[in-house]
Order: sequence, then C-alpha cells, then structure tokens
Amino acid sequence: MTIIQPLTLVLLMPLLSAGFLALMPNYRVSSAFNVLASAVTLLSAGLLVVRPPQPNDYFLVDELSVIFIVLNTFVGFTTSLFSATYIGHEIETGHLTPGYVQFYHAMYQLMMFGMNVALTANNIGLMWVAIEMTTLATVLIVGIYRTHQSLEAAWKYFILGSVGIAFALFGTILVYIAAEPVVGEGLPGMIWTVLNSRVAEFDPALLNVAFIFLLLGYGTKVGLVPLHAWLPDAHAEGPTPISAVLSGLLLNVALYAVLRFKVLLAANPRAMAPGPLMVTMGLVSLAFAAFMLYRRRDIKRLFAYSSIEHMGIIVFAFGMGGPLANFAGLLQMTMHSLTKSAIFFAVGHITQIKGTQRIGDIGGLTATHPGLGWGLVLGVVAIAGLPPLGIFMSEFLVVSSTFSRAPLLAIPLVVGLLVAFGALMLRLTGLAFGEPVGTQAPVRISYVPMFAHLAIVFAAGIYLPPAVVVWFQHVASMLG
Amino acid sequence: MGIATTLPCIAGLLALSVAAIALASSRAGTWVIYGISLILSAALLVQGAQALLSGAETSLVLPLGLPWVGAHFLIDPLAAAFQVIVNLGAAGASLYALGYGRHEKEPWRVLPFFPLFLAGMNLVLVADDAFTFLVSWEFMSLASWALVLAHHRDPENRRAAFIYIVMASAGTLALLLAFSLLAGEQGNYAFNFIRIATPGPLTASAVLLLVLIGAGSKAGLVPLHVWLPLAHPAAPSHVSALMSGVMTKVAVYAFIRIIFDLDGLPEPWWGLVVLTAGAASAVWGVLSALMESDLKRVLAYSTIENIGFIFVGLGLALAFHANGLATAAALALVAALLHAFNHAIMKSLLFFGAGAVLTATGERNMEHMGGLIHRMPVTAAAVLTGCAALSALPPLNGFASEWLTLQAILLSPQLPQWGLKILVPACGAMLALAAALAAACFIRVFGVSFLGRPRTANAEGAREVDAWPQAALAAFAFLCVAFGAFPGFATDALSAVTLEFLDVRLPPQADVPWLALVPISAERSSYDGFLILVFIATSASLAALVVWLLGSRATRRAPAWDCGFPDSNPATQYSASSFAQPLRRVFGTTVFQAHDRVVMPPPGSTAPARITVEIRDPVWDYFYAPLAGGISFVAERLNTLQFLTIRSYLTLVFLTLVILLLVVAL
Amino acid sequence: MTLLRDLAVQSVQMALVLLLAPLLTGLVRKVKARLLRRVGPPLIQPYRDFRRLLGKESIVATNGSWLFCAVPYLVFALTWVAAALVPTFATGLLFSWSGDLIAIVALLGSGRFFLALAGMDIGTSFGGIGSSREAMIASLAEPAMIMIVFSLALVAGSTQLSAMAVYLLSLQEGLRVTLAMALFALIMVAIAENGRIPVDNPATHLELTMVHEAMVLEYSGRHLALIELAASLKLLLYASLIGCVFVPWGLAPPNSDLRGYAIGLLSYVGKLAVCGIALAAFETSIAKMRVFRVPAFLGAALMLGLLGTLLRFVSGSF
Amino acid sequence: MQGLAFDIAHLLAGSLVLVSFLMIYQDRLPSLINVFALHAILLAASVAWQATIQNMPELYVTAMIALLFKAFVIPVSLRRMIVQLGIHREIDTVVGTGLTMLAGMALVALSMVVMLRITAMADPLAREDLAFALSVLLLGLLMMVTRRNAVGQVIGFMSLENGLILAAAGAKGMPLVVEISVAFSVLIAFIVIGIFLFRIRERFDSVDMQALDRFRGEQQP
Repeated sequence: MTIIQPLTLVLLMPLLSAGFLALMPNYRVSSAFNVLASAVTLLSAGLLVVRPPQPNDYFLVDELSVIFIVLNTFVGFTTSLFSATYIGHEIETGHLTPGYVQFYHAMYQLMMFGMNVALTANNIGLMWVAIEMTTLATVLIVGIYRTHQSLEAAWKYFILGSVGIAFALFGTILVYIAAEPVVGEGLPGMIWTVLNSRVAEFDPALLNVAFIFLLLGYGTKVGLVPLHAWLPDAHAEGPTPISAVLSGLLLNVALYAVLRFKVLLAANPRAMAPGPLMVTMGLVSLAFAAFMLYRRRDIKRLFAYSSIEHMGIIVFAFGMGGPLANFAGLLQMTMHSLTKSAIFFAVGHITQIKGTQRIGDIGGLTATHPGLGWGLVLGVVAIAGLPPLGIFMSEFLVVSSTFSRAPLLAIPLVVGLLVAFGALMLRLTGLAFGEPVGTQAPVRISYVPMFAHLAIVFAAGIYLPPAVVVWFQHVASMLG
Repeated sequence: MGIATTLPCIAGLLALSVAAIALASSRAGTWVIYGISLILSAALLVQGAQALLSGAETSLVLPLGLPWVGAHFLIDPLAAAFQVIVNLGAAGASLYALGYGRHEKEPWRVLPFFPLFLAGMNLVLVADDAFTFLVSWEFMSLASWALVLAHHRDPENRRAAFIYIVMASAGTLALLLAFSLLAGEQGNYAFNFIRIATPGPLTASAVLLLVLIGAGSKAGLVPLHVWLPLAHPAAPSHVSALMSGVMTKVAVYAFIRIIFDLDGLPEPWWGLVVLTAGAASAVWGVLSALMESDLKRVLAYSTIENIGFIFVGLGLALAFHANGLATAAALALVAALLHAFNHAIMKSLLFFGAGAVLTATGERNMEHMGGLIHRMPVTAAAVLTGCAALSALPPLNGFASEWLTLQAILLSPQLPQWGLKILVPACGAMLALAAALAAACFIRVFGVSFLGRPRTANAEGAREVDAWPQAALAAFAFLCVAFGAFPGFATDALSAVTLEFLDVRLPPQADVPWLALVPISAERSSYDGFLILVFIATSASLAALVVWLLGSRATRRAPAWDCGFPDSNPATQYSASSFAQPLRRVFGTTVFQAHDRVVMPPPGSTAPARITVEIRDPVWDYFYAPLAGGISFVAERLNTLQFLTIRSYLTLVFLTLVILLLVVAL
Repeated sequence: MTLLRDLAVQSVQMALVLLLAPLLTGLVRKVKARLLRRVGPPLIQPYRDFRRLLGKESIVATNGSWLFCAVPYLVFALTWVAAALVPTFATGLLFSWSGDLIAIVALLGSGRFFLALAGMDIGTSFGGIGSSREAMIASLAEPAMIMIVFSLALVAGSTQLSAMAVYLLSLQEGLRVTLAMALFALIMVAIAENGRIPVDNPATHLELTMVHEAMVLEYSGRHLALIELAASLKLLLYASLIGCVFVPWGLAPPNSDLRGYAIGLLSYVGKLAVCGIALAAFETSIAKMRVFRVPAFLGAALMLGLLGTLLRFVSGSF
Repeated sequence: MQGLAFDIAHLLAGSLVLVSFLMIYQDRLPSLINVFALHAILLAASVAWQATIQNMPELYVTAMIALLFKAFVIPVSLRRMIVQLGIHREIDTVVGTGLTMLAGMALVALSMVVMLRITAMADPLAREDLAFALSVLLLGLLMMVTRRNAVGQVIGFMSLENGLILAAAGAKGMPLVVEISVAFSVLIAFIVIGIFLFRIRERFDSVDMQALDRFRGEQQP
C-alpha cells in the first residue's frame, strides 16, 4: 500500500493545480504547469489500470470507468499541449488578456477534476455534483471571449445545461426513492455497487420515470437531438481547446452516466427496456445532424454537428446492445474522442491562420500548409468512417450487426451515415483542396497532439491489441 | 510461393508510399518510386501467373483487422487470374510513368498515392474475410480519390472526386450489407465460414442485388456510372489507365467472388437481371462515348461499354449455372474473364496514348487535335492498334473475347426459361450494336485526333513523347496482337477458374491443331486468330508484290483533290462532333435529347456562324439531380432549427419531456 | 494426298474469287445499261480499268500519311481473306475452319474500319462525309448481319459456313420462316454493305449523298485499282454467301471427285449470274433514298434478323 | 399524529404548487419576485416540516438555506437589479397568462397521473410529495418557456429547483450530499447568473433575451 493512491492523485492533482493556476499570473509558466499537471494525472490514471483500488462508498474504479478515465486523462493531456501553443497565439494577438488566461487554466483543471470525479464516483449523488461542476466550469470558459456570440452561446449552454442538470437530479432522487424501501435509508441507496446488486427488487415503474429524467438530463450533455441546441454554439464560440475537450471528453462523461443508468434499468426485468428509447434518440440525432451538416458556414459548428452525429451512432449502438454492438459502441466512442479532438487541434490552428471560422474564407490548405491540410484530410476521412482508420471498424460492426438483427433499423442508419459522409467530404474538398483562399497569418503550429491521435486511430483501424480487445469485450458483456 | 511471397510485395508497395512522402519533392523521386513499383508489380504479375497455371491455393491468417476474426488471405485461381490482370496494368502504368511522371507539376500529390493504390487493389484480390476485403476495397477507393485530386485546382476535378468518393462509399455500404447478410447473426466474417453456410434463396437474392449495386457502382454499370466519366479522366493519365483498365476489373472480381463463390447456387432470374444491366451498359456507354469529344472521357465511356460486355458474359454464366449447364457456364465465364483481361490491356494502351497526346499537345479535346500521326508515329501506331482491338476487329484480342461471348450467347437455346431464351439473343443484338458503334467511335477517335490536318497550333507543334512511354505503348500494342493471335493460351490458363467454381473446363485449346480456338466442337465453331493474321499478312504482301512487279511505282505528292475545290483552312475538315452528327441524329435525339443549335450572324456581320451541340444525360437528370435536390431541400428546411431562440429550444426540451412522460404514464 | 487436294481446292477458290469478282461487277453494269437501253461497257471493262489504273502513277495528297498508302493493300487483303473463307463451289475447304461466319463479318468490318480512316486521313470535308456516313450505316448493318448469323446458326447449330451449307443441303428443316426472314435481311444488308442503290450510288461523284465514293475520293492509280478490286470482291462475297447458304445445291462435298467439283463450279457461276442480274434489275427499278432514310431501311433488316432469331424458338424445339 | 403530519405536509406542498401557479399568473417582474419569495418561504416551511416528521435535523439546514437565499437575498438583489435596469415596468410574458394557466393545469394533471400511478407501493407521504414536486418542476419549466426576460427565466429556473428540493426533502433519509449539492448548485447558479446579467447589461443595456437572440449562432450581425 503506497502512501498516495493513484486514485487520489487522479482526483487531487487537477484540483490542487486548479487552485495554483488561479493564482499564477504568468501565462507561460501556467500553461507549462497545466501540461505538467495533466501529464501527472495521465500517469496516475495509467497506474489505475495496473492497480485498480477497492470500491468504497464514494469511489469505484471498474473496467468500464477505467476506459473512460484513461481516455479522459489522455485527451486532457494532449489538449493541454495544444492549448499551450494556442493560448500563446491568443495572447500575442490580444484576443485574450493574461487575466483571462489565468482564469482559463484554472477552469481547465477544474473541469478535468470534475470529469475525473464523475468517472470514478461510486455514488449517484456525487456523480451528479461532479457533472454539474464540469458544466459550470465549461460555461465560464465558453463565455471567455465576451463577444456577443460567445455570450449568447454560453448563456444558452448555461440555461439548457442547468435544466438538464435539474432533470438529472430529479431522476437521481427518484432512483433513491425507488431504492430506499429495498436497501434502507441513507447512503446505501445511492451507491452504484449496492444498487446494481439489488436493483431487481426495485419498483420498476419508478425506475422508468427516473430513467426518462436521467436520459433527458444527461442526454442534454451528450448532445442528443432535440436537446442538442447548446452544443454547436458552445463548440463554435469557445476557445478551440475547449471545443476539443467538449467533443472529446465532456460528451463521453455524460454518456458514461447514461450507460450506468441504462445498465441499472436493464438489470430490472420488470422495468421497461431502455434499448428502444436510446435507439430512437440515436437515430434521430444521427439523421438530424447529418442533414444539418450541409448548411454549415462555420467550420467549428460543422464538426460540432458531426459530434452530434457520432453521439447518435454511439447511443444507437449501446441501445441495440449485445456483445457486437456494445463493443462497436465503445470502440466508436474511443475513436471519436481521439479523432474529433485531433480535428479540432487542426481547426484551431487553421482558424488562427485564416483569422476566421467561415468555411467560405478557408481553402486550399494542402497547398499552403501541407502538414495541417493533410492532417485535416486524414482526420475528416477518419471521422467520415473510411478505412483503414479506427471508426471504420466500429461502423462496420454497428451496421453489420444491426442489419443481420433488425434490417429495418439498418436502413435509416446507413442513409444517415451516407448523407453525413457526403456533407463532410463536400466541405473537406473545399477546405483542403483548390486554389488557396484567405489570409496567411504566421502561426506556431503544434503537430504532435494531432498526429499522435491520428496515429493511434490509424493503428487501431488495422490492429487492436488483444489486451484491449479482451478488456472491451468484458465491458461489452457487462453492458449487456 | 503464393500468398507467402505476395503479401511481402504488397507490404513493399505500402512501404514505398511512405518512402514517397520523403522522396516526392526530390528529383530522383519519380525514378525511384515508379521504378520500384514496376519491379514489385512485375514480381506480383509473375507470382499471379504461376499461381494461376499451377492452380494451387495458398492461404494465410494474420492477427490483424477484426480481432476475433483476424485478417484472412487466400490466393486461388480466381484471385490469381485477377492478380495477373491487375499487375499487368500496374507494371505497364509504372513503366509508362517513368517518363510521363516527370511532366507532373506537383509530384508529391501523385507519388505517395500511386503505390498505395496498387497495394489496395492487390489486397482486395487476396482478402479472404469480409472486413479485410472491405478495408482494402475502400482503401483502394481512397487512394484513387487522392489521385483524382492530384490536379485539385481545377474545380471540375474536385467535383469529380467528390462524386466519386460518395458513390464509392455508397457501394461499399451496399457490399457491407451484403456481407452482413452472408455472415449472419453471429458475424462469421471469414469467407471460409461463409462458404460453408448456404444462405436461403431470399437472402441470396438480396445479396445479389446489393452486390450488383456495390460492385456495379465501382465497375460503372448503368445507371451507377455517372462518376466514372468524371473521375477517370481527371486523374493523371497513367492513373486513368489503372482506374479504367484495372480498378473496374477489381469490381468484376468482387462480383465473381461474392456471387459465384460465396452466395450459394444462383436462381435462374439472376442471369436475367445481370444480362440486362450488362447489355444496357454496353449500348449506353458506347453511345455516350460517341457524343463526347474529350478524348479521355471518350475512353472512360468506352470502359462502361466493355464492362457491359463482361457483365453480359457473367449473366450468361449465371443463367447457365443456375440450370446446371456447366460447360456453357464455363464458356460464358471464360469469355467474361478473357474480355476483362483483354480490356485491361487495350484500355491501358489507349489511356497511355491519350496521356502521350496530352503531354505533346496539352489538349484533351479532340476538336483541337489532328494530324498527330505525322508528328507522333509510334504513339499513332500503338493507338491505332488499340482502337482496332477495342473495335473488336480480327485478328486482335478484342475480337477473340467478343467472339467467345457470341458463341456463349448461341448456346442460349439450351436454357429452359422462356424469358432467358428470348432475352439472350436480344442481348446479343445489343452487343452487336454496341460493337459496331464502338468501331464507329474509334474511327472517330483516331481519325479526328491523329489523322487529317492539325486544327490548332498545339497540335501543329506536337512532339513525340520520350522512350519510356513509347516502350509501354509498344509493349501493350504487342500484347493486343499476341493475345489476338493466340487466345487459346489465355483461355487454357483461365479454365483453372472454371474448374474452381463449375467443376468443368473448356476442352484444352493447346491440343487443337494450328492453335485455333474451339470452345465446344470443331464442327460447331472455331476461330484461329493466328492463321487469319498470317493470311492477311501474306495476301497483303502478295498484293503489294504483284503491284510492285506489274504496276507503276511512281508516286507523286500533290495538294488534295477534294472534288476540285480544296480549302486550305483546316477548320473545313470533319470535326469530332460533325463526324458523330449522323449517329447523333439516329440514336442521340431520343436517348440524350441531343440537338444542334446553329447561331447565324446577321447579314453583313463578319462574325462566324456557330453551331453548338446540346446533350443531356437522362440518368443524371432524372435520378441524381432530384436526389441531390431532395437532400438540399431537407437540409434547408431543417436548417431553421439552428437559429431558434433559447426559449424555443427550452420548449423543445419541455415537449420531449412531456411526451416521454405521457409514454410512461399511459 | 487429301491434304494436297484440299490445298489445291483452297487455292483454286482463292484464285477463282479474284478472277470472277470484276466479271460480276462488269455483268451488273452491263445488264443495268441494257435495261436502260444503253449499250454499256463490255463485260471485261473492269479488268481493263484495273490494268489501266495499275499502270498510272498514284497521286497522294501532301499531308497523306503512311496509313493512307497502306490501307488499299490492307483492305484488299482483308476482303480477299474473307472471300476465301466462303465456300463458293466446294465445302470443307482446308482453312474454312480458321474463321466462321462471325469472323467473316468482322473481317469485312475491319476492312471498312481502315477505309473510313483513310477517308479521314487527308483531312478534306468529302472524306469526312464519307467516313461518318459509312460509320452510321455500318453501325446498323453489322448488328443486322450478326442477327442473321444468329438465326442461321440457331437453325444449323453451327456458325461454320460449310457446316451450315451441309446442314441445309440435307434439308431436314424444310422451308422455314426464319430462313426467309434471314434471306431478306441478308439481301438488305448486302445492298447496304456494297453501297448499291438505294443506299448508295457507286456510279456518281460530286453528289452530297455519296458514301463509299466520297471515302475513296483521294485515291488514284494502283491504290484505287486495289480498292475497286476489293469492292467487287465484297460484292462477289455477298453473292456467294447468299448462294452457299440459301441455295447450297451443287456445292461439291468434301473430298468428292473432279465431276463433283465441275458441277459445283458451274452451279456457282450460275448462281453468281442470277445474283448479278437480279441486282441490276433491282437497282434500275428503284430510286436512291435520302441518307437519313437509310437507318430505317437497315433498322428493318435488324428487326427482321432479330425476329427470325426469336421465331426460331417459337417454331420447333432445338 | 401520522394523519396530521400527512395533512400538514400535504397542505404545504399543495400550496407550493398553488404559488407556482401564482407565479405563472404574474406578468410584471416586481410582483413576480415577491411571489417567488413567498414560494421560497413555503418551500422552507415544508422542508422544515419534513425535518420534524422525519426527525432529520440536517433538513433544517436546507430549510434555512432556502429561506435565507431564495426568500431574501436573491429577491432583494434581483429587485435592485431590475430597478437599475429600469425594466420593472415591462410586461414580461410571451404567451397570454390564461393560456399558460391552462397548460399548467394540464401539466399538474400529468404529473399527478404519472406519480400517483407509479409510486403505488411507496409510502403516501413520499407519493404526495413527489407528485407535487414534479408539478412544481414542470410549472417552473413552463415559466422558463413563457418568459421573455432573463430575470423571469432565472426565477423560473429557481422555482424549478425548489421543486427538486421538495422532492429531495420528501425522499426519506436522503443523505446530506444532496442538500449540500442543491444549495451549492443554487449558489453557483446564482453567481453565474449574476455574472451573466452583469455582462449582458454591459453589452446590451438590457436583459431582454431578444437582445441576445440577435446574436444567435452563425448569423452575421
């Protein structure tokens, strides 16, 4: 038994560094420290995989949550790398004052803290608190540019987010009320391990209503249509590192909560099956986002909508259930986080170079900035689900497993995929090819995070290490 | 030998493309990349030929791809046959590109993707499980997409690439659905599982239709062909040669692999569907080619025609196979495979020629060419051979495969189904029509671009291309003649494939005297390209000799007679569109709503009169345009949801909650 | 021994077609002239023309390419080979199996291909007119021909002319609708292919409706001689084709004696004469049609051929 | 005792719903704020009553927090704010109040149906509480939907959260975590709102949401 548990490190490191960064005026030091803290968090998360701690009343680390934690800390780390260069440029161009950067870094770590707590919580109340905290932190960062648009986006995010949070809390209370007669008053009624073991005896009807509130509440944060409205604007108006984190991590955290409750509900034979609900919402999100992609004028909103589309696919996959679909869902989620954040890294620099987010004012990137341009091409090709990149494998599994089980469901799925594909490729040809368009501001570009992500995605598309496969398969069976 | 040596070569190609990223900008890049890809594809070609002739099957499983399936690889006669086709084209293209590639403006947009493309196509052939197959398949599309975008500054090319990649992935999704039907609930994606499991008739038929969409969209079957005449010409010419001559054959391979190998026993009506699709594509393709005046686009359309020929052969094979007429099925299948092989040669040859013309004149539009035979003799001779072969003229290779297809059609009376009895000869008529139109089309191509007087300064100043392209052109022209004279060897080699799937083979042609082609029996039908060639040569030289001995030997050069009023202006020659005008009036007015509009200048003005030809593609007008319109309509309607007020978004959330609560409550 | 005889027969046939071809042309011209109450040229006029042309120097336009000079020989060779494959007076020729009816059609097609190219080589408007119209006519004539081949092959169960002739000689089939249609179609195609009235007029120049003559407009001297010869060979080929398939009587069976061959020879000459006279009569009794009526004419031939093929299934099992 | 306890709890919760209706009825901000204060007081009372009958002293804390912040601090500051902004005379509602009332009725009916049908086995106290809590929640949401003004929306949101607290308090022996979280969330919420109203004012000289709506995503102002 070491002195410091990796878990405590994963949780304390962001919290403490948030406090420290709040007081650190020099942005160079603070961004460096930001990277350092994220690195440490990542390492200790790695330790978690090796030695997962015993679950107690408040914290639980099982195979499911470890996937999320590792992904979370990893993308958190790479994003902090990217954010260092990004913020540097923002300071130089005067988009942000040092004071705001100070605030930004503190909020960044606070958000990481919140997400880690949410992912390790063994207590539905604690999880709720953590997710609310991340919401508030991100709201504050989204509004950081204080332009009209960013304020509007942040305000929209805040209102919709808090309503969602309220729903989630109500659902949580209902779950407790359902559990209380069985497991007795007090803490046990909120502990995952207890709930999962006894859920079969709970009042099914109460669970149903609870699940509706939870799905809507946390689904708002997942960005399911029609609860998605905050997502595109928040992505578009906030600083790009935050867009990367929102798409790459925050959606996953909310998804994690939904999954947990889905498992809980599915374990009660008399309660309604959560699958159909999720399948419907997933398909709606996919189709809606796919069509919305066509009319986008803003590059960051474009990829925000593609995030909605992918969340739709993932929720659909988990809704279908079964070993294949669940495996596919997990894989798709992982790959999407990596790819989408990589894309946002590229987009961040692109918008800095061109000084605009308007797609119309960006073009011919492969000619002017080969590294960035081809990186974008690779990322979009990956996100569009082309081989040999990771998302193709997951989409292959989703579609084929669906089509052999429920052909009628596969039709809208395939159509949606195709429509979205068309939109993405259409925009990509405009962005990356053709005569160069727009200004050419000199920008220091950090290729490492982007290409690191893309390399992982590429490798995963061809070869998944057996350890990971076994791990995912366990989780898939755990998800039922 | 076999897979164990094939995969390393493919891996070498992949490695080469990585190296190309580094080498692309350097001067030696072109040499190194194309040189090595020439060597590797030659090696693959040899291995393919060996595997085909030995008829041996070698397989291998690697721990890649889908974890619990792994990446299965297999080389059987079918794969070997297409390995030969693909790598023959690949080797030719590499050889050609050794010279041609040096004219590339931005080599780094071509060099890394060229070996990638070759590797993709080879991987499709050896893949033996659904996942590996689809990965390689889409990988192939992706690489070629990048190559189509090589000249990305031209908006036409960007549009072509976009349409191409979208239709390609639509096809991939169709194949994916087909595979998931075959693999079943528990997802046995390995082909050796699928072969064992026999799908029910309904499933099998669904698979056929899906594969017809999936492979057909890649091969360019009407009405899934619209991307082909856009994308193939857009790429650099050696890549166009690969896409048109080889990649379409990979699609044919996919069709044969899935339908003949994996999809159980065919239903009789399958043949009907495939036949109709094939015949329609043949006629449609060649008619479009006749209306077109962009040289490379004409070639692309003619690819559609030839794919139609191949699919007619496959449809016949299916029909015969479904009725247990194994020998007839074998004949049809061999005809289809032989034509695939021949077309790969001919079409690569012609695209090489088009590329040579493009480098020499900078023109793709035939209206701006003319008289090139004087300035580019080697290219002209090679292209002439290619044109004659594609017009199915004896004793060249195009005729051999067409002759076999017709022989297979003549076996149709054996079919019990009346529909097929009636349809097959009708398809034969359409094939004959297509062949005759193809001849007209290539008279037009060669006559307008290589003969006559130069129409522009560019054509005037054309200069013959350098040695490497000439070598490629000459080699492929020679292949056209060789396989026209000795088709028997090819058919014998291909009979390993028929043995694999139909358990019968054509009578070995090597035993036939004079190396003739005798598919069924000597008294039924026989054709001997070699003898015909010899006869023509001897009688021509005999005639020459006689004239030389008896007649006058004097030849005088003089201005053209032209019925007494020759015009020095080359614009008075027949142009491509005026050559096609009679055929346009006969066929085009109904199908393509083609009409010529003459703009006469007012009396007294010195402006020239203009004639413009308008042609519309009904497939595009009535199918694709509405589709695109529908999508953009829905997108436009939904887009309003991006601009609602926060309150209305809250209302949406609110309504969702209420609805769900109602669902639970009631 | 048999090989020698077959070789002899084959070479006799090749020489024979070469000899008879101009005669047939001369016959047609003569009969036409007679029907028009003209004296007309003597029967052997075509031979004289050939000699005269052969003796003249040949003039090639300044920008004529090597193709232009090569085409006459090529066209002649292709037509001659095709003609040599058609049984004229005896079946079972030595090399007849080296190409069946489809191959013969294709050989004629390649002849046309090169002739059309030659028409475009000089780059004059007349050559272009000829080539493009020839291409249009061929694009309908060839499928019609293939359909005829189909119906014949489906009747006879073979695409080999000798086999067809033998089969029809044995007359198990009786008279068939299919055959009648095939015959009509074949005649129409033959008229079109040989550029006779009403499709084309071999005797005119400077007329915007001409096709074949426009293509070969630039040719002169020995080149023209060869082309003329090839044209008359083509006419002979079609005549003997009709003869051997539809009136196979008198054809000498394989390895028969001299008497058989003599009968075959006589009957063959007779058939040719009949064909020539009929053609002349037909040509004088009909007017040249507009170029864009030709597709309808040939379309009818194509339909006849297809109908014949389909009727083959209706009437009697295989 | 149980009967009386139940009746009082019922009375308080029911009157909470009634006050929510009152809030929906108000179409001017100052009166709306007053009614919200009343709403908060009632909430505090019912939470306190729950504390006594469940004899869970920590619930008193929640009651105190609710009383302190929602009944006094927030209303006072909001009132000052609107006076500053000079929007205390504006009509705030979008939809006619009558229509809104009808919708509210329907919502209450819905929540009754949902809750009473499903929680048959839970103890009546929790049932009633839950039913009322859900209706308060839905009414709060309805208010957010029907208010044009940021202040109105915030009040709607807070009344919605009152419903949550009611439910939490009704749940027997729910651990302290939740109260803290609720209070703390309200706190944060209020801070954030404060910041936002401040920022919004400095940008738009009003807190009218229509001023913000002009800057919805992707529209070039």
